[in-house]
Amino acid sequence: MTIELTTEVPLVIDTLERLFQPSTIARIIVEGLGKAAVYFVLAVGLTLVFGLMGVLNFTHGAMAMLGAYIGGLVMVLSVSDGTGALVRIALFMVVLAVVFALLTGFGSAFEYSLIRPIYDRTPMYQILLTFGVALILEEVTRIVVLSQGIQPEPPWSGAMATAPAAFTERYDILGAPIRGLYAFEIVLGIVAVVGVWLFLNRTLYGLYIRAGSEDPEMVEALGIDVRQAFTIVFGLGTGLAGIGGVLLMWDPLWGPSALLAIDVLLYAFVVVIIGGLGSFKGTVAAAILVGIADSFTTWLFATGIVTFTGLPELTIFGLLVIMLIIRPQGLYGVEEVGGH
Amino acid sequence: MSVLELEDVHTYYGESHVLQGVSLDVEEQEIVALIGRNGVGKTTTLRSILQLTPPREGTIRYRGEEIVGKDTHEVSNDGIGWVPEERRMFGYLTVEENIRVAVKPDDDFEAQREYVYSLFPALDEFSEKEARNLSGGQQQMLAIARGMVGQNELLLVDEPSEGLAPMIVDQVVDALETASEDTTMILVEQNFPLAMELADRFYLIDHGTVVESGSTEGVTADDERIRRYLSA
Amino acid sequence: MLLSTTNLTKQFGGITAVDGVDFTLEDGQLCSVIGPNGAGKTTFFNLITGELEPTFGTIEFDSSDAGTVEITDADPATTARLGLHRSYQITNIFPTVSVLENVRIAVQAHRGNDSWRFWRNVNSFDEHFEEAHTILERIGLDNDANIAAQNLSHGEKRSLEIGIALAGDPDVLLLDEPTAGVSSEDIGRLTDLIDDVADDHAIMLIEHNMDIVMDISDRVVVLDNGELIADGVPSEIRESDRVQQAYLGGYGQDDESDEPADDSETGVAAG
Amino acid sequence: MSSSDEHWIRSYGRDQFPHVLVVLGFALYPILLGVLNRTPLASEASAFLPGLTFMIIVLYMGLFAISFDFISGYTGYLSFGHAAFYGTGAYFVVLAANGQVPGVPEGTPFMVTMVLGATLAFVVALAIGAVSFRLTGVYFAMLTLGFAQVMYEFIRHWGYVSSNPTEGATISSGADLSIGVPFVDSLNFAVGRLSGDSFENVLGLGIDVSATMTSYYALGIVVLLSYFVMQRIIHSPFGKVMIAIRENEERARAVGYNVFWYKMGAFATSAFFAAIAGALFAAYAGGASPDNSFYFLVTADALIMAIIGGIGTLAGPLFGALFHEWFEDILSTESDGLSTYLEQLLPESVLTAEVAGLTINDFIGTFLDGRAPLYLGIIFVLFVLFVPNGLLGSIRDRLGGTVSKRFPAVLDRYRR
Amino acid sequence: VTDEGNGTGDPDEQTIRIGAFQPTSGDLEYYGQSALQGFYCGLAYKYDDVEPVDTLSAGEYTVDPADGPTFEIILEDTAFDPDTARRVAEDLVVDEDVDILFGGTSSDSARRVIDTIVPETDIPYLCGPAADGDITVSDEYCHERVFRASEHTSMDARSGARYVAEEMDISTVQLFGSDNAFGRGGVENYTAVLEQSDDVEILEPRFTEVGYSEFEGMMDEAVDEGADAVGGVYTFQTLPQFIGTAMAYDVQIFGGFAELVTTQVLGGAVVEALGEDFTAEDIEESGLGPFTTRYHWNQYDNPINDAYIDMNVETYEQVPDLLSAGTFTIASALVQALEEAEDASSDAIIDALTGMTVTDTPKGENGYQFREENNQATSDMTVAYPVPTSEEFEETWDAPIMPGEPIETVAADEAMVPADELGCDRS
Ligand SMILES: Nc1ncnc2c1ncn2[C@@H]1O[C@H](COP(=O)(O)OP(=O)(O)OP(=O)(O)O)[C@@H](O)[C@H]1O
Ligand SMILES: Nc1ncnc2c1ncn2[C@@H]1O[C@H](COP(=O)(O)OP(=O)(O)OP(=O)(O)O)[C@@H](O)[C@H]1O
Ligand SMILES: CC(C)C[C@H](N)C(=O)O
Ligand SMILES: [Mg+2]
Ligand SMILES: [Mg+2]
Repeated sequence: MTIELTTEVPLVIDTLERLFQPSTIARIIVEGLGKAAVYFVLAVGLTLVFGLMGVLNFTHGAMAMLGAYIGGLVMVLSVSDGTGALVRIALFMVVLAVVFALLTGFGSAFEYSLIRPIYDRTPMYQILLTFGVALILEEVTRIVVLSQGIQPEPPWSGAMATAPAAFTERYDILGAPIRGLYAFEIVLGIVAVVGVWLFLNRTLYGLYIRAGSEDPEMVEALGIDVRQAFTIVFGLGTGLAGIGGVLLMWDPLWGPSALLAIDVLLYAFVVVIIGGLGSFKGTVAAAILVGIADSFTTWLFATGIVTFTGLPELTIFGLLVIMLIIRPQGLYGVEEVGGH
Repeated sequence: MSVLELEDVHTYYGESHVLQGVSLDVEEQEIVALIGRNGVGKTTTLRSILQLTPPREGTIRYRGEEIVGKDTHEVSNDGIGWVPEERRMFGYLTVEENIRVAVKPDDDFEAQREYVYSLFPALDEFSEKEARNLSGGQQQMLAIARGMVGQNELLLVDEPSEGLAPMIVDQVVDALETASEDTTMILVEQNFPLAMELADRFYLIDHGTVVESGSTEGVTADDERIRRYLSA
Repeated sequence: MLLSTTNLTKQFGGITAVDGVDFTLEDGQLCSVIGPNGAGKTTFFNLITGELEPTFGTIEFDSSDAGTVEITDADPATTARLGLHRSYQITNIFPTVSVLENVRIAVQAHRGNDSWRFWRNVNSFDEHFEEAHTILERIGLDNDANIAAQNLSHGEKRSLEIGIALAGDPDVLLLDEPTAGVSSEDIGRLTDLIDDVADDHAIMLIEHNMDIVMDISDRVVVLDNGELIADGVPSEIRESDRVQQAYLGGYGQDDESDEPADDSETGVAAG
Repeated sequence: MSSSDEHWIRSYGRDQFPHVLVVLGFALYPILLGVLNRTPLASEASAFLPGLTFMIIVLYMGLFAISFDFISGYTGYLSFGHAAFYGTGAYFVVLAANGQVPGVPEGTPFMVTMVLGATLAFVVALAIGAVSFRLTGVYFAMLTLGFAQVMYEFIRHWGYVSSNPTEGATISSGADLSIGVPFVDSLNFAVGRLSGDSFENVLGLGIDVSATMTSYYALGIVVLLSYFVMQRIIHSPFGKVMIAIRENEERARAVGYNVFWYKMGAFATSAFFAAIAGALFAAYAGGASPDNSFYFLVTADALIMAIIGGIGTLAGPLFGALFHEWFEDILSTESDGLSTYLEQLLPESVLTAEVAGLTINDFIGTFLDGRAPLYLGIIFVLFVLFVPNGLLGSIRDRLGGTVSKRFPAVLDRYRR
Repeated sequence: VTDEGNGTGDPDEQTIRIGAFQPTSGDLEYYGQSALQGFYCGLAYKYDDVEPVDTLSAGEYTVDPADGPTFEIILEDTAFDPDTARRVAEDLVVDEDVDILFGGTSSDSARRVIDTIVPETDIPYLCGPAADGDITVSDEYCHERVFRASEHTSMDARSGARYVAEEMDISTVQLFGSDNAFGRGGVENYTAVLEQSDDVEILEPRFTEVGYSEFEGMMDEAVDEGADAVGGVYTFQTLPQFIGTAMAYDVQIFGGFAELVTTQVLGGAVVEALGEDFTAEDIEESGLGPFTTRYHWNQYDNPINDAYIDMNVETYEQVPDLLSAGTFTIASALVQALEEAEDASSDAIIDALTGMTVTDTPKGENGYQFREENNQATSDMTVAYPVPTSEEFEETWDAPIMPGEPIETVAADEAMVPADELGCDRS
């Protein structure tokens, strides 16, 4: 195994020294929060659909992928060299809206036409159905993208190029050079948190869905159109996935790519599970946890203290395993939901 | 004009033909009891009215309007409420949330909640508790409460006294009687004397059809018509 | 002594569901446990069978094949194998397998290591099937042996509940409101069944149907707010004022005069 | 008592009858192919029937899918990390064949190393299960997935397996792995299309058995045996407890089953056979790589096969595998397929005819070649929607239904 | 192998069955296609009376020149997947019993085939365009029946490193590579050469997963340590992220110039950094390049190459690409071998190929020469800066950038791994 983690005492001390410099801390925290924001936006849609409805939605990643590509397309078509930063950001907002609308619609249609007929079956089948649809979405995307002479595998740099320079530049925070994009992501992340919180707490949908996932028949009998509620929430979940995708479009760590279909899915799952099924609080906390852990290991790797190349993957799944072992129901999950 | 009319209703579970032509009608303000042995189709009758298991044949008219083929939530919003057998709590929701789901969005939640707690003080005590952690009887109370806060004009009550201590049963009886002043009711009750005490009329169901019906005046279990079907 | 608890206590967060209960069950007794809703009856059962762990207190059990053992922290599987079997207040069966299999699997559980004989076909264990059928006859579900348990009506499920508990060949049988939702006429049959079982088993019975309680119990204990407030033969309990205002609320006093308690009344204040 | 003995023996016989048919079908298939190839239908055959090489994949992937179904379909605990056991088996035999496993001398018969590898997987499963069975539903699935992915990362970077671990390890040439009775050369048959044994004019019947056929039959035997062992267990009292756990774990506990150990037993057993499948694959393919053994998409394949075949029916996944590979074959150009067939069949004029700026050729190139995943996705969705109990499941339902029918409701635990 | 007629006699009546396996489907089909373009053109060039096969999808194709043997080419699709590659190669040998194997685009596939198939047969394997150095450098893989004309990563590295070390004034180099044989091998070679020049310091090389995207931290580290030049041994899956990040730093970026697809992506990264209408100067200032190229159409000026370019544009509507020269050459070498050999048996072909100097190649007459030791063909390499694609080639080279005029030609013997460093020696 190629973990060349030297354990000579001096090096360890040296490591700690480097870690506790303000610049390092600042970098890890700010970048961590930036990533956390992305993870949250990617995961929150899944929390609605999976956590509340109990539908493990395998198309989540594929939807984010669509969001990224659609967003990229609009940007590429509308942005030229001359376009100023503000215009680009404005356009970005428009794209957010457009993609959100598009995918919410698409998601609702998908739920209405394919998932609704099988709610009476075990959740197993919803998992499988979405899994199949995810396969289809990814393949079709690959075909289309390729037919446009764009490689589906490395991120689509054309789209990433439309980011305003201000975002790709790096600013000095406590001596740590930090990419401008992170600030933007953090802002959007906060907006997302607030938005979803309002939806869950100012409307009764959250409640209806939770009740519905336990006993839809009973909810219906109480005069609530639970099917419609599910359709709406599933649509929103998909729309949020789309927004996540758009967010990734400018992020040099991601970018529009067919790989999102799987990567986003795995990350979102892990965040939701670590947070605890159906817990909004949990998702926020988990996103931050994963984000910080990510930026920390990235730092470890960058400095060459750890040169094990599998680190990123290992980080997230290691985290998942450890979490589930020490706290089976996740950060904010209901005891019994997790285990006995 | 009668509130509800069932005409020759046939209902199936998959292939098993459970309701084999049930006909009955319910008048404004009255309490009608459905009695019969286990497994004869009482609950199924209620489920058929709610369109939870829509009849394959026959018509069900609510205030003159055909409701077969409607969605359950539409039927419910027409003003038909349900207190199911076996409680059907939302186990992972708190007592209060359970009530919240039952109260119509446009209704005054606070008021309704207070009404419930005045009916069953035990629930007030546990309002923040997840329903699955309530005792069986407490769950039964919650189930009945849910049925009462829905602004219903017709309430379908399935075995309300099940699992309740004698004193609580009295409370429930009072509650139902108060409710019945402005609500019509269909009552499924195994406790025969209780059923007779509460209801104005009864329908006796056997093998998915109505075999006897009439006023509950002075009817006892050893009444010949009844005994024939009830006693083993 | 067959089963005994000392200072048995269970707290859930704030409330104390079971509060320092000292209780002893003797061989062959049929002991009813009554009390208001939320008094702690089901919790008491859950503590005995190990579904819940007591906050304080100990439980001892004199098993027919293992002798006297402390089962305070034993898990449900263990208590079951020792001979403590229960039925549930809220129907709890194997929904999609046949009624027969529901009972057979419970029979198999107390047949030593049969369950680990993975190299033998189940069908070669005839005695399992015979015992299962006997029980189905006893609970009157023999005709439904092959339909999926979930398709039984509520009342039929209640009978199956008892069947599964019986199949474990219990030393002590704990029944949690077995008659809930059973039509009055079938209650007669069910009561006979319990009575009959009581001949060769010790039984603890949670029941809100006072006629049954007063009719078949050798002994009645009353729980209120988790405390054991009364313990005695039915007649004593019926008279006890404390029990009256805690629970019965007039049962057995005035209506005594009305009509003699006959079949027609079986089921007063029951559910 | 004899009467009912006969009864269950007869019923057992009835159980076996379909098996006999299936086994015959598999056994005769290569011969059928051989015959067809001498008829005018040859090109159709090679285009639309699964070739022998694909049938071999059906065998080991089928076994893997069966082992997956054994735990997931019967106890209701979805083992999303099942690939870990498949990989363990595969890597173990490869490393053993290269003499890289301490204590296992080079040249140890494959039959032995296979069982050793499976035993290792058994132990690993016990370790993983000990932690994971504290959880249920989705949490269990995710935890097992987590473990598998961690192992995957580990194996991808473990320099010991080969100079280039991301690419996996191959069996050094010369070490041909053979299936049969250990230490009895006459009863051992080397597998692999090139390194395998071939026999000309068998028993003077003029039948030639190619190395491919040898591999096919050799693997087939192992798969068959494994299947019967698992089938035996399912029909045993132990199997009934597995189903009881799936149905209502709480009540199973309450009637006296220490469910934890039953779950552990079932999990470890399924891991054992998953490893056997992995070992067969590695032996036949002459090596293994992280991506074709430990990766979670390998589990996904097993899942797809199980669903298509009918989860909760032990044999179903094998048919699922058959269906799956059949598709792969038709849609891939490997040893001819649909597109090759079309290109040969359709006249040049048609192929180059423009339809909306796209020639049929382009179309084939874009939408057929190597697009199996797309169509599998579609088929899969159709199955979930319209054949929820899978091929075998639906058939059994017609025949009055068995476990497959009862699988639904079970996974309700996945809701909370 | 030698089915009837092939044994001896006049080559003209013989049939040579060539089992080709290349990715002709999926995302990376372009690689297989450009490899095949080279091979088909190579065959066609050797005979005046045949055209290059123009369909590049799996199937059976026959090339039957009047004055040469009949070539039956059975082409199988690998979808760029090692397992599939192994399987189809096996099919070709077992079911189609071909006389020659040709293919292997991903180095993983090639190595898988060398590991599992080659030892079990005795037919020659014409490997290419798989570019991993080890295939012919390390004794793990090199084999007397495996021949490769295609240039490989060690050659990129050596010629690139040599230029960097000698021609550019840099003091400290940070090398990056993907964590697989391809990356590690390449980095080793850079290091080997750079170490020889004593005024260049080499930092501990860093390896990453394929597709890794977070190079910022590592670049910061490198710059802190004083790096003023970075080299990355990556395929197109990682290169854009790497270059994209590196260009933001004030360092010299060197490496190998890639084929069209990667260049498109790389071009994307350049556009991202420099904007739509950038100039050659912009690129040079941004520190991008110079890169070494194994072959690009505009790097060589000779009749064969000209004819080749015309033929390629004629048939496939694009200029020949990086990977095509090697496969052109291997085809040309095969024909040459068949002409020289007295029969078409494997052994004869192998004998003829061993140590052969290939006459007709895109790099000019006798441009490639097989080394006895490892059956790797040596050839010149060039070094060039990327420049915006000129109008002339807009139609036939569909990427924003292309290699400019070669600023240096590295002679074959300079570019190759020295004999004494070879892992294997078959001579
Ligand atoms: N989901 C179901 N699927 C198939 N059969 C069912 C189902 N539910 C009930 N049945 C059958 O339908 C018949 C009537 O059931 P129903 O629940 O209406 O009886 P009931 O009169 O309410 O009895 P109880 O007093 O025990 O509740 C019973 O024989 C039962 O077995
Ligand atoms: N798991 C739990 N968590 C929290 N509180 C609980 C839990 N189980 C029971 N309780 C509380 O403990 C008290 C006793 O409950 P228990 O179920 O024992 O009552 P009971 O005597 O069975 O009543 P009933 O006759 O209505 O079934 C109740 O107030 C109940 O709310
Ligand atoms: C509390 C709810 C979120 C539980 C829900 N059944 C779930 O999917 O997990
Ligand atoms: Mg009922
Ligand atoms: Mg109780």
